[in-house]
Amino acid sequence: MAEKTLLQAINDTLAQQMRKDERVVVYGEDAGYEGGVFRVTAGLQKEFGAGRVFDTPIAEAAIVGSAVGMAAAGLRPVPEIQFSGFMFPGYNQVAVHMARMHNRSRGNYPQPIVLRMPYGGGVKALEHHSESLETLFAHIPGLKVVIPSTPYDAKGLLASAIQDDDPTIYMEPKRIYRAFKQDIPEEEYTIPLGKAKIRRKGKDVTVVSYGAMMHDVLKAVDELKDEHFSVEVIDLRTVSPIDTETVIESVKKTGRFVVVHEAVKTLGLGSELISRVNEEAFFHLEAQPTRITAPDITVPLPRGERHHTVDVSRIAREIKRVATFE
Amino acid sequence: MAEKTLLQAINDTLAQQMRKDERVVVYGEDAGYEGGVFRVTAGLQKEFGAGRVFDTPIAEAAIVGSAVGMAAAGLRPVPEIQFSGFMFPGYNQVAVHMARMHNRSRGNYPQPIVLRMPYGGGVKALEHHSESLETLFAHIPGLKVVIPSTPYDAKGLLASAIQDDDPTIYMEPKRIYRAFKQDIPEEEYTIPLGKAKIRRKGKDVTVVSYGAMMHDVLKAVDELKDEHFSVEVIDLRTVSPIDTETVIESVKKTGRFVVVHEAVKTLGLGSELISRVNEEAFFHLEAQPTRITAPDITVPLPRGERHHTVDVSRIAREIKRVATFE
Amino acid sequence: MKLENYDPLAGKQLQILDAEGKITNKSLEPDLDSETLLRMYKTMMLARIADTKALQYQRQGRMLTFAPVKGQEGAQVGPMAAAQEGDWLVPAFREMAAMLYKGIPLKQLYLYWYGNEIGSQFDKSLRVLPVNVPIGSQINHAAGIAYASKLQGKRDAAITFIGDGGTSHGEFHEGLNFAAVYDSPMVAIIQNNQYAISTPRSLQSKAGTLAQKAVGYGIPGIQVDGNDPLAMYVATKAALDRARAGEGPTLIEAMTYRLGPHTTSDDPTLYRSEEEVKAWQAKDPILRFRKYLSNKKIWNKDKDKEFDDETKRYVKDIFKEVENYPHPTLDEVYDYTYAVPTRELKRQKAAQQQRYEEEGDQ
Amino acid sequence: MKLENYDPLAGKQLQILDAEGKITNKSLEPDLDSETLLRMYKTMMLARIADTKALQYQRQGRMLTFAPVKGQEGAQVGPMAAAQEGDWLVPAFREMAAMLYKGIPLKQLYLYWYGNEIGSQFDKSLRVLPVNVPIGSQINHAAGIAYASKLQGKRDAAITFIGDGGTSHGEFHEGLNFAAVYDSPMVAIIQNNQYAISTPRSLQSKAGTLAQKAVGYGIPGIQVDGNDPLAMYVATKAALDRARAGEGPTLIEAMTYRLGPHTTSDDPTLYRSEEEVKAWQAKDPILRFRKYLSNKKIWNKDKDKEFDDETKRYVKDIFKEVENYPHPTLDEVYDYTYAVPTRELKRQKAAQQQRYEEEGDQ
Ligand SMILES: Cc1ncc(C[n+]2csc(CCOP(=O)(O)OP(=O)(O)O)c2C)c(N)n1
Ligand SMILES: Cc1ncc(C[n+]2csc(CCOP(=O)(O)OP(=O)(O)O)c2C)c(N)n1
Ligand SMILES: [Mg+2]
Ligand SMILES: [Mg+2]
Repeated sequence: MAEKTLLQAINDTLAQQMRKDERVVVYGEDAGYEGGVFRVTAGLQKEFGAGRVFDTPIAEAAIVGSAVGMAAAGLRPVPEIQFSGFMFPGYNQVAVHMARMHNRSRGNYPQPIVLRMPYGGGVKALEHHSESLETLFAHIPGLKVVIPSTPYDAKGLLASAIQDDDPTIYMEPKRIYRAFKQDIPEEEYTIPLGKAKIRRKGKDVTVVSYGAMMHDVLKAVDELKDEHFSVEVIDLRTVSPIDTETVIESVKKTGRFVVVHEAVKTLGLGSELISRVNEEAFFHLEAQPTRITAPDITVPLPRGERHHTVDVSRIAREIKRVATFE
Repeated sequence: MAEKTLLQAINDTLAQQMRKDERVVVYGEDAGYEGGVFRVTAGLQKEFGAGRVFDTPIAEAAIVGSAVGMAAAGLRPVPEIQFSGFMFPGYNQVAVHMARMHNRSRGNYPQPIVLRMPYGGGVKALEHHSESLETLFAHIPGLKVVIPSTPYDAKGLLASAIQDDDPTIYMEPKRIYRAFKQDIPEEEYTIPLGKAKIRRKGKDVTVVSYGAMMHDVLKAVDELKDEHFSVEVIDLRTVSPIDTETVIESVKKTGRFVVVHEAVKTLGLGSELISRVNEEAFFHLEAQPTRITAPDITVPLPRGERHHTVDVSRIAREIKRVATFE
Repeated sequence: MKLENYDPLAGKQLQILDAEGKITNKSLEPDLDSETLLRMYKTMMLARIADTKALQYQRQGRMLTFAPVKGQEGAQVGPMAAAQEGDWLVPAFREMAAMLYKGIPLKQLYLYWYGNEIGSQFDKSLRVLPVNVPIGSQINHAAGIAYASKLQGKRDAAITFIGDGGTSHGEFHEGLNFAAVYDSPMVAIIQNNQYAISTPRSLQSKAGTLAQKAVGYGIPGIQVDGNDPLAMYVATKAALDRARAGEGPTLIEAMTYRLGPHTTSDDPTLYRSEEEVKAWQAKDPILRFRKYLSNKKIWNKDKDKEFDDETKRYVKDIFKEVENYPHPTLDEVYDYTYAVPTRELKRQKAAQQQRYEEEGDQ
Repeated sequence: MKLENYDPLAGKQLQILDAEGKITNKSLEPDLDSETLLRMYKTMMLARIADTKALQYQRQGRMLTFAPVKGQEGAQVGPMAAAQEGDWLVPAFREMAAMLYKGIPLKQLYLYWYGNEIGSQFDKSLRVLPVNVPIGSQINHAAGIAYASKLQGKRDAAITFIGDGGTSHGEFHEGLNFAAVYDSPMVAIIQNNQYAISTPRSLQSKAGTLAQKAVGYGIPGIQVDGNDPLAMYVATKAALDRARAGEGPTLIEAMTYRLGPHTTSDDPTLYRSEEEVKAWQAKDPILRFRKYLSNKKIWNKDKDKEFDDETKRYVKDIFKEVENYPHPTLDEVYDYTYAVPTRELKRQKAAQQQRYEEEGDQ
């Protein structure tokens, strides 16, 4: 066991998986020599050489598209998009090739690709550096979308994603890259994709979240610990496929449902979760399902960003409102 | 009044708006000389010249990105994407510029752009020619997304979109381009963006749809006309912003809600509509809200496409199930 | 030939076999055995016949939309004859002749255009990616394959095709640059058939040649008479030699012409003249290659007649098989979405299966 | 000068004023009045000081991340001095000097980097688009503006900047090609500052120069000593003349160097040597321009000292204003999403307003 930040957990896992499987290659803008602008890939080029860990031209379509080709030729590419806000130029390759090549070729060319990208706000960044774009991936059939919230999960989920034969978007909550450490095993382990984690057991209201926001949810729940209701907190960990079972089981028990995310409201993951709750647990609902999300506006520059941010006190108040609704 | 197909209505409107406002320009791959692969822009280059109606290189980022620049310089561009499945390479410009330039420049550079594209399945087409991608636009703050279902609406909504100062994605249901004619006014008229249309009045169940699917919904409702319940059918017409009021008012009356679209299920418009119904009419619901959509798979090539298609009999049966649920 | 010595700005086209079937550049004439020459010819003929028949079937409402190759067969079999078995073919959507040469059975290509994904489940040892519809994006796949090949210490190159229209796309730029930066073994062949649907080459780029786009990537570019299979062979061979020697990618512009419509949905008379088409018909790659083979005495009228008849029967039989091929099942359309179906998809499929059973479908 | 006569493949850089402040190409020395020369110099100085101060403020935790221009001032003021009032400036994100020259007040640029969108609400008559962060995409905006200008029968050109890294992007390719096909009045200036964050120019492209990328679009390309404001002026002026004459776009590669970090989050010592930085410091555009002005007797040490002091005070005052500028309100972050707020957004804003009131915020 060793104390690791989320960022270190990712870095360790990349190294570990590269040692284990020489088909794994890591690349992206500044991902090679420098080890990435966040230093997530630091040290890898030194250990594995500039063939397996390399810098690319600024060309997101080439970064993703080349991965599609590398996968066809037997590699397991783990390319990086520098910030999720810059994935758009590569989105054509993501949506029409990475997500579909396995289907198009009737199984001939699976796409064991992990496309990593830091995402999310709250870091006082420039425009396009604060987006939460999970909807744009989770809506596309054929992709898996992972968003870890702890160093432990980051490692286990990344190992799974690299070993999985399907293409995975691995979204890294950069706000908590270095926010805290966790004691995690040094040896390899995996966490199945598509399995949520119950972070707090409770019986009166179900709260679902993921990524950096998870920690604000837990803080909010801590603030509510003296209330006369208890909160079940579910960390999705994989937003596609969604672990509907775990969510539904919980809602059947609690009858109340809250979803929290930092992505905008309209067509955010919350909308899909509420629909699934409707479809599978409608008659268990005792209060109206509630979304706590960013508003439907572009993420403001830092001085206005707080107007876009979901904060702990808001989460606490909304949970309380739903939990105590009669 | 004159009998027009949906395609003719669009062609007429483009000509009418171009005559009225010389800032309007129309362009895209094959949109000039040939008048588009569907002939939607036929005759325009002849009337307005190759400066205002022109062919472009195959370059969707340039098609959308140049519109952003043209708008800044005072034009009102109406570019075409040949099929919505080919919008991905231009999506960077759509999501990070067209949708945001007004906000980024604090009002200096509004984006009076109408980005037209045929969309949807059921036309026995090649891969990438059958997509329904409205979620990818409706999720982005700053865009408006219009999907007409009749020649009358196509004309009025397109005129509004061209005159509107916000960027609009105008999605054309190509399956019904020439499917039927409607008697529509020859002179100009507008239909406000963001206003749904009640196509059938009813009191027992609310069915929401849009685009080509609207007609299947109406057929299904016709099949149900001898049943002992009545169906209220709402045509969204604009999927962003959504006319929540009209939907909610109807659901408050009927207590039952069905949404039908040909886009895939997960994070399709249905998820957002169900969430809004939950948020604003939850306690009026007498049955669980229901989605009738394509499955979460890539649109198959024509010989398998029927497995992806929502058909009339399915719609009828589901509506009946929801309407008669006790 | 040394590609580096060719200046794409000089405005010269590489030609070896002219439209009359005469050798115009004896020193570059490749020394191909008759087996290869006949395979080239027969593949062009098969493609031509398959194309013509498919168009007929389409007009009869039996075939769906497809993209005819007619006129471009030479630009495709030349390069593929130069390729080795381990080389990859990364096609766009008009490469029937190239795919046939590489070994893909006609039946599969027909099945694909007939609207069944199973047509793209090629024998993997042939190393051919499926038809690629989104313009330009295939170049990046080829760049990735080429990168992998080099990293794995192999000498396999990736040969990819793109249209004149495709050269305007951002993906063309990114893919060529990506391959060039790492000296990856890639050969990119532009089939400049003068049109992108209705849009003429002149509206695609102000550059004098498309071959000169190579300059921007620091790689060789060469313009070739694309209806001359020998010149296409020689240019591609030289490019492949470079690729295998670790010298990086090459850009080849094949000057050719699409004699048919863009796809079966297209009416080319809207945008081009009969004279233009006639002028290019005279440059037909098959005609000149037939003359070449006759001059070489390895082919003659009788053989041609026999091969023609045989091939027409073959194509007809194949199409019948394709028409009788079962349409994709529910399992087939669902189960390739993920390597292992997700719970949600299993549920959706089960629900659909149940609907079919209730309605008596399937 | 005639740009068409310049061969970007010949490997020659256009230079007029060398690092020592001497004229090396007398025949091309532009005949600029002292007002213009001083405006160029003073703008470079203002940019340099504003940059240095901002870095200080950032290190003190008072300024947010920004992209310093230090070292590239000459590559920016030269072109802008050549521009006319009606010309557009379409910047990337490192064009502080260009924007200042065009007339944007420092306060606005500081406000923007301070994290407030209001900083981008430029006086529209200046014709400057906001800072553009997504690499390459601005070229397409410039191409659109240039197209509009020509269609409207105006003679206004669009001048746009991009980095060496940006030339690898698909949008660069599409934008230049789009402008070239319609002979639109656009001038694209590559500031080749040798790095894209940590990635050296050599990993960006195998091409000998970035100027030669022009060849692929059939337009002139020229490599210029980017730290020579006179050469940048002359090359841009020639490009603008071409643009206005309807001859289409030009690509200019300015060889320059980013003396500071990529942004304040970057540590350049990780990827480049002190010697390299020193060698480029000796080529500083400001040093050589100061010598040039002194030689011309329109500037001297005393004036320089005075201007320096004055400018430092000015920058300090501006920053204070910026620090005291009110942060964006709820209205400001919501109300520019659409020209007229939608019902849904009004509701969301009202709900948020109510939450703030309940919590005592705002
Ligand atoms: C990204 C993208 N945009 C648009 C299309 C629609 N489209 C199909 S073929 C074609 C023209 C292609 O022209 P060219 O590259 O010259 O190839 P050719 O058809 O002549 O073989 C277009 C625009 C597409 N397939 N992909
Ligand atoms: C599309 C896109 N991808 C990635 C980034 C992240 N990024 C910001 S600056 C930069 C390097 C830019 O290098 P260059 O074009 O040489 O400009 P310079 O910073 O040197 O001025 C990168 C990769 C971005 N802004 N946009
Ligand atoms: Mg073509
Ligand atoms: Mg740079």
